[in-house]
Amino acid sequence: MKSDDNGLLTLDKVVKHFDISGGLLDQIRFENGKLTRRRTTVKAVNEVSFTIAPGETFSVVGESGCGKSTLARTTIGIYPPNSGKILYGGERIDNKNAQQMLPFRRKMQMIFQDPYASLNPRKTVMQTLEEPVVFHNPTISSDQVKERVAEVMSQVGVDPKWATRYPHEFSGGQRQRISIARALMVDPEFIVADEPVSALDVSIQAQILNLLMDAQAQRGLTYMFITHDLSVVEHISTRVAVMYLGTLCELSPARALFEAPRHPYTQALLSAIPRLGRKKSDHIRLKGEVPTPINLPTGCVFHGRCIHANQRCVEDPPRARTVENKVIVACHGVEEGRL
Amino acid sequence: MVVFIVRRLVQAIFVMLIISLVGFSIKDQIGDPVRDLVGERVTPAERAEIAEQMGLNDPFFIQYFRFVKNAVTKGDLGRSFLYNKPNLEVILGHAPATIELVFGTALIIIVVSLPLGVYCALRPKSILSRFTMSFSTLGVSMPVFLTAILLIFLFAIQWQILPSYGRGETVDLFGLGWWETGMLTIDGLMHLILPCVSLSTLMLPLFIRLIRSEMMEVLETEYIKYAWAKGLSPARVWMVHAFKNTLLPVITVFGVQIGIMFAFTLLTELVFQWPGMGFMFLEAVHRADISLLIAYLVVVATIFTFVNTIVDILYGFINPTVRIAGTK
Amino acid sequence: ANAVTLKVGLDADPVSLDPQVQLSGGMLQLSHWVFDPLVRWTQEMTFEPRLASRWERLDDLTMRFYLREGVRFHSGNPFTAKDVKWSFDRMRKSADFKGLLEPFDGCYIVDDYTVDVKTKKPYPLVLNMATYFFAMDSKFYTGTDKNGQPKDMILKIGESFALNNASGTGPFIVTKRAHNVVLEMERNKDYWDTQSPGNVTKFILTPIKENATRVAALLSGDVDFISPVPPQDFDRIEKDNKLKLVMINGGRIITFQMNQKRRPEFRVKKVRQAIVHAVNNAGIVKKIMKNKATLAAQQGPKGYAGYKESLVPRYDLKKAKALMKEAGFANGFEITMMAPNNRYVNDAKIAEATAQMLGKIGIKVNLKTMPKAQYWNEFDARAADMMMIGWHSDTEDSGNFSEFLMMCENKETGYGQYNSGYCNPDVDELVIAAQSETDLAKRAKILQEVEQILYDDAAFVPFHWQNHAYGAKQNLMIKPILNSMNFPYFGDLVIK
Amino acid sequence: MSHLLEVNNLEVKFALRFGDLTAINGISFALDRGERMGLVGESGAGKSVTGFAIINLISKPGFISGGQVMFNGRDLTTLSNEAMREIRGNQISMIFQDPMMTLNPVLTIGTQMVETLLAHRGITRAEAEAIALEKLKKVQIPSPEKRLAQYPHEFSGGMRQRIVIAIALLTDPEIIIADEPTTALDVTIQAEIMDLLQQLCESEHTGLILITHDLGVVSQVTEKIAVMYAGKIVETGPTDRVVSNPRHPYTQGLIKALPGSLQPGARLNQIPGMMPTLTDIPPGCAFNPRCSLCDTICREQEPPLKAVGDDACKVACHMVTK
Amino acid sequence: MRTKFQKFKASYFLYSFKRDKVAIFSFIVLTIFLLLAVTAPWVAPMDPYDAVNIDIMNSEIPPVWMEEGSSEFLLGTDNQGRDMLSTMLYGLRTSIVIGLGAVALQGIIGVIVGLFAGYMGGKMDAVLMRLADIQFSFPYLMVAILMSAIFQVAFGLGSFERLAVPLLIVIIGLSNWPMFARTIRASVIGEKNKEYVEAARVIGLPTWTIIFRHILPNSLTSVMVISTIQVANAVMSEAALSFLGLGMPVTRPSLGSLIRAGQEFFFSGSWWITVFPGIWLVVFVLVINLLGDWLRDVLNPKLYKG
Ligand SMILES: Nc1ncnc2c1ncn2[C@@H]1O[C@H](COP(=O)(O)OP(=O)(O)OP(=O)(O)O)[C@@H](O)[C@H]1O
Ligand SMILES: Nc1ncnc2c1ncn2[C@@H]1O[C@H](COP(=O)(O)OP(=O)(O)OP(=O)(O)O)[C@@H](O)[C@H]1O
Ligand SMILES: [Mg+2]
Ligand SMILES: [Mg+2]
Repeated sequence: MKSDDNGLLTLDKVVKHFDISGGLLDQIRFENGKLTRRRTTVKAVNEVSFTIAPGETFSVVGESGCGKSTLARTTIGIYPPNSGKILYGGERIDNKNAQQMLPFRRKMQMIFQDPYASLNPRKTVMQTLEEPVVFHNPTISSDQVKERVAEVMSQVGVDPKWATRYPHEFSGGQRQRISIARALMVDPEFIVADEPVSALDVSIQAQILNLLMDAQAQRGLTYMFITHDLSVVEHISTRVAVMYLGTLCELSPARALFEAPRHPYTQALLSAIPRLGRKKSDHIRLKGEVPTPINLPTGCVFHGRCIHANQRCVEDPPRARTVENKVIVACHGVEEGRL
Repeated sequence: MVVFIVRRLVQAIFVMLIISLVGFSIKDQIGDPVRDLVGERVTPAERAEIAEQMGLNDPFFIQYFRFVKNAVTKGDLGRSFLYNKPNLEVILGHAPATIELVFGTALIIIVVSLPLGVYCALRPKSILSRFTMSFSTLGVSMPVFLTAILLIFLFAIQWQILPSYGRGETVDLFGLGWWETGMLTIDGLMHLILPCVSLSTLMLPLFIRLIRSEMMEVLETEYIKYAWAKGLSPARVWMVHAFKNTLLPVITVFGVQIGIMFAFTLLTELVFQWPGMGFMFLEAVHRADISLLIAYLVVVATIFTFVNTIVDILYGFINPTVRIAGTK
Repeated sequence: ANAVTLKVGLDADPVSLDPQVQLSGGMLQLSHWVFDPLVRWTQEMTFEPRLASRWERLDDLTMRFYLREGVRFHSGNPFTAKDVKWSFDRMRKSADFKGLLEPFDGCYIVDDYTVDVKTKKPYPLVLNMATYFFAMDSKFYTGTDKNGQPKDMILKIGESFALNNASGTGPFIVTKRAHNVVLEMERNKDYWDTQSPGNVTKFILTPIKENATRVAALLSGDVDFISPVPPQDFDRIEKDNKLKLVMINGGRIITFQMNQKRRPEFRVKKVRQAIVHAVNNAGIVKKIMKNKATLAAQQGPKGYAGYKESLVPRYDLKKAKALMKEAGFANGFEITMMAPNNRYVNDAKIAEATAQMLGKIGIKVNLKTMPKAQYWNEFDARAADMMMIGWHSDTEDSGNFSEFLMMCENKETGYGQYNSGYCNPDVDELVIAAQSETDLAKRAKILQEVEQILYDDAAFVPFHWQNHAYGAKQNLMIKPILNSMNFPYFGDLVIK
Repeated sequence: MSHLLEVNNLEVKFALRFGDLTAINGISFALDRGERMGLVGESGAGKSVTGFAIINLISKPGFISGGQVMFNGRDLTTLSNEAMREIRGNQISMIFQDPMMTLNPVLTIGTQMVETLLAHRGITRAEAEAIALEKLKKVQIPSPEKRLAQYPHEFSGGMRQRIVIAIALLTDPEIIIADEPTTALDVTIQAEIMDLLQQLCESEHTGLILITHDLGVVSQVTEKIAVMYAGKIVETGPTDRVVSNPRHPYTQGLIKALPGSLQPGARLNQIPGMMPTLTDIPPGCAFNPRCSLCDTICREQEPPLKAVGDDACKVACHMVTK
Repeated sequence: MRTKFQKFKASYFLYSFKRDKVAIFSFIVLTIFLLLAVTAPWVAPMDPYDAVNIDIMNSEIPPVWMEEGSSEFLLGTDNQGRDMLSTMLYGLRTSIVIGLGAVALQGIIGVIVGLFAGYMGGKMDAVLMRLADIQFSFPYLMVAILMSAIFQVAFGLGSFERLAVPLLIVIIGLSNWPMFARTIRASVIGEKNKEYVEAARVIGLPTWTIIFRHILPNSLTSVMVISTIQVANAVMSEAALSFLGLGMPVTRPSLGSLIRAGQEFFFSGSWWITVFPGIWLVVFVLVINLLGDWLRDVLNPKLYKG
């Protein structure tokens, strides 16, 4: 993976676990007549590696709770990874302190899912938008700031006259535009968008997606796009990573993935997309229930629900391999040629 | 469950150590217990001797260590200067009075606040609800001691229908020998009325409000709407679906409020000359009975841990989603 | 006889059942109910024979007491001279009584019903002291208790036999005691004093600390008798036709002392005089004490040897201001003042009023009141410039006041133990002279001279002598059983 | 005129601080026995309110201000509360959006199932439990016997939604109203639940009103569809027809806005602007400010919902002619 | 534009305010109370703290409408001869100062502790909250009694009268802070996971800025609501402490110590010494509570639990 030197952003075996066991006293359990100390960790992201090339739209899909948001937050540096490396432009950023991170903060930005929670309700649009600029350019004059705010606002399609309004005066779609404007304020290169359209209606969703695509075209942005909506993924991505229980199952160029999904989970996922006019219930039925990321299954994390699973899948975790032109799959079945 | 209780115990011990340490560190500030033991004629030299005998002159840490050692090894919390008995015995002797007071008050609170609170939530616009709510605001705004004085004035002095002070006739409960109860005699019960009522005036409004607002909130939830959509009768929706969920926060608050109630028994006990622990505490402060004070603080900490544990267990009973072993 | 129950509400209950463990009003009250002294005070301040049926002075140093025969203790043991001597000897071991018994040489058994009490020097107050000689049941208190401690041990803290068990000859037998909660007693059926009209068969004492609650208890009929009655409630009780209020003059003087060591200003006599002139103690008696206290200008009340008729209160604000000016403090100064808030009747209120009165002559007072448990510590430390102290002479004699309050403080002799800051060698000399003066007239003269000096010197700020106030239901014949020592003799109480 | 359910000119208002707000503005549709109908539209269009209005259970400041809901020949809007209780959960069941919120957290699912039966059938507890078990099996809950004694939090979201469906089926209702039953669930689970619902309705011959904003879901499950916009139905007809040949500009916009229908990477067809808040709906056609075909008549006159062409399709648009 | 928003906000506030007669009434009464407290030295007939004005001979004069009343003393005098009306005005002033001061202190401690516990989480949170629990599970009155016993001795006598007000503020403030800490913590935990906070972190803003500029303003609503309730509580606490003899010195009475002092005279017929300050206090606390209720409804109906 390291070889991909022209990558903008590289994740190398990134692991993120959350310790939710609380204080020492909460960890103590009484088992078999013995007091034992047990830590409970949520294994949200497990050894995920990939490289995002400049200018691409890299999507991450997967079911709820599979670690998409955690991956996004780890990438952008909100959570420090437990292990693994994150490189931006060839420079390692996961071990930098807040001060050293500052230059990267200007290059990497994030857009969030919930248009209602992602803006500070007590700040006007102006205050929200000028904060990143002023913070990163302390010397800038206030006129320049205003100018820049107005410029970005009109770019995202919000009337600059509304700068003095508070978020609650805007609709969800407008708020999402303002969120995007905030991310664009520092003129970043790379934007992580965590389900930016999931909370919006179809008609608004189209507006926002268009806006994101326009911005990309104008500024040459690179996106890491998180979503569970596969039709959106299909529409905007260049490459897609499919996650299941914190593990990467498949990483392929979008077209390849939608045309010929390789991993059994990807296949199931794609077959379940409700599409206009598709009448019959011809989707692949998965068995069993989704396991919790607290007690990860042994072997392949998907084996419990996979109809193709065999003994090897139960015991041995599959490794991600490139199977053909840029298609990376982590599945014994694919590797063995069973599928 | 076992772990839960063990954890609580560890916490309690921790709290007690801190509290007794605090107690010891302030002991010299409260006053000189020797002064209270002797007449005014006794010379300073003799007082010094008595203090020496009592071990009051030892360094702070030696005294503290001795206290902790005795407490741990013998369950001995020292000896009260004022009552001239082991502290634990003194406290246990006063505990029934306070417990019965708190119990009586809690009973009043439960019996009155549940129906009223629920009613106010279901019929927020009715006259009775409005009246209850206004009255309850007045209740919270009235200092306990003022209520108590008024009650005494009206019921004991003007109308002379209820006794004004003390516990009245008490009998030995179950032949335990140390629990003198006033709850089994008519006279004892009569004596309970005024103190309990005055104590409850403070908490009652709070609970009526709490129950009301919780119930109203619960009534807005999806699952209540769903219950209606299932075609259940109002009685079932209100009493089974809504009420049980209302109880959860109420129980937690109840646990906290019991603690606060203890603080207010102090005032009530003072006004009604109720021979309970609060009264004893004040007496101990005024008479500089430091030993008893520290023991009292330790015991109170224990009681709180106990009450909170019970409340938590109870909470777990009603709320299936709470694993008792987990964090709150 | 019919069962007659007496319910009494007092501000505190006795700390112990051991009459010798503490010298305090409460303990002495109990002693009079459960035990009997050799002699006791009457209302007229004369001596009444109790266990001693008569007495005679044998010489300057010896007094002989003839004891009553046929008296039995509650335990059934007969009362003899041995018990008197035993009790006397035990009392000398008590920290509280030790000082009081200092002048005595010892108690000697003459025969089963006769004892001689000897003093070291000629001592004029033997009979006064005999009111403290309560007889304890020597046999009952001999041996060791279940904890292996000697039963006669006097213990201030810790379990002693005498703490919880009592056997005296008195009119009441203790049946139940829960300290600070209740003390129950029953009539001693075999009480020796068959002359006593008392008809109370059951006597229940509840301590009710809060003044208002205590009064409320009487008003609501929950108790039959209360003491003390706070002055503000006198009216109400008097007006209530089911109740009555009885006042008895008492001998406790209430004063403020001015600390000359802390405040140079107080060393100026004119300043002290100004203060005394500024304090309207008549107003305090009238308003705060509701006229139920005796206005004072000296230490000992009327009837005491040192009482001097001519010493009258001198409230005069104008003069006070003039004195301040003369002393060079026209602009006043600031002082601290402390008083207890649960020791004397209306102590805190008196202090507050005083502080305000001093304010009028430019002395700004920082007042702090506190419970007595803290107050005595502060007093020992002489922590404020003016401190309140009340004193009741336990020998019912004038000299005692000066010895404790006005003589120069001396750690060794113990004189001036409660003097916070006045010292006049002339006074010391005179008081000591009075101690060994057996010529009572001469002695009175000396003591009056002392009062005069103190008066002229404005050595302290006098207020009043506290009265004892009792409230009771109409059917309680309490008047005859009360006295200025505040020992209600409930054994003799008649309830109609 | 023997529809199972017939909604005529239904109007729902909310009494708010600043006056009444009309959430549903005269909608009409009908549902036959065993028919599955979809109600789609943007958020706030009034879909849920319509659902609740049918069982006369609109939350507080809301009330039905006009129209009828005829069910089996009775007008539900005029029924007393008691009479209505007989119908709710019995003849008409409802499935709510969020399976995490609809089950009471402090009661076992057994209790919550049995009580529904006991409220409507004069049967014993044991009989009720037997029926509950049967229905749990039907929705494919494994080992249902054990499950009855468990609390909702012990189930995953998908299972909870299945339990809610089981509860809806308990009394063999004639109509199930499902208000966004899968929005909170993952695609794989959503597909299963939808399958299940469709099968059950088919096998029991139960009517279904499926409320959703996902055209894809509707097109798979329902036979008939009604598109709502700002409290009104703007287009209705057989699902196939509406999906394949939408006539109302709004429906067209909705379908075109779906990313799946286009070449990847191409600009999506967006409907400009957003749905007006119900307090200030523009005069004339509510959609006019966003409509590319808009004409003066659209700004002045409200278009009626009228049949277009041969079939059962109805459209409310001045610009759609035959 | 900004003023427009303010107008909107004001109008919303005003709107619900105007509709609520109780709120209007309470507000007016509270304003009067506050005005009286501020202007006490000018409106009070006499200065009850100045010894020159007090004469023991004037004690216990009944209110003017009673037989023995004197026109000099409208509401009568107390047992020291102070004019009741003036004393109540000054007492109110003292009570208000203590109430506001104590709440300010509680608020500062509670908010800081709550912010840190909530934002930092983990060990810091556990330790701070355990501390709050200990304090909370301990009857505050007891804490206050112990603390005032210590303070009174520690600071010596001369300064007590001067220090009494700050002392009481500290005592009540210290014994009641967990209320704030808990509320703030709960609200911070709610806020900190909101995405706008993460957005601030992505920008790179320092923790301090995030806590104080972003989270705190959004948690202040809850603070406002409990503040009113706590002011009422603090006034009552002070009264309770005074009732136990641990409050303001007798020469500078607060409402609580006035009631306490008057209580003894209640049964003896001088009812006005306790009844007037009693009504005064109850009305004052009542209007605060009523306003608090109103504020709670307006700002957030789901606040205030335990
Ligand atoms: N701060 C946290 N502390 C503890 N556990 C967490 C935390 N954040 C996420 N998790 C857990 O990590 C797992 C992955 O969560 P994540 O939010 O990354 O999922 P997701 O794929 O974004 O899901 P969704 O589609 O619902 O947004 C979940 O089980 C979640 O409970
Ligand atoms: N309780 C209420 N109080 C006031 N207005 C309400 C209430 N409930 C609904 N409304 C109004 O009714 C309108 C329709 O709401 P409804 O819930 O039916 O929308 P919906 O189509 O179901 O949207 P969603 O897809 O978000 O569920 C909304 O615009 C809303 O403003
Ligand atoms: Mg997510
Ligand atoms: Mg809806």
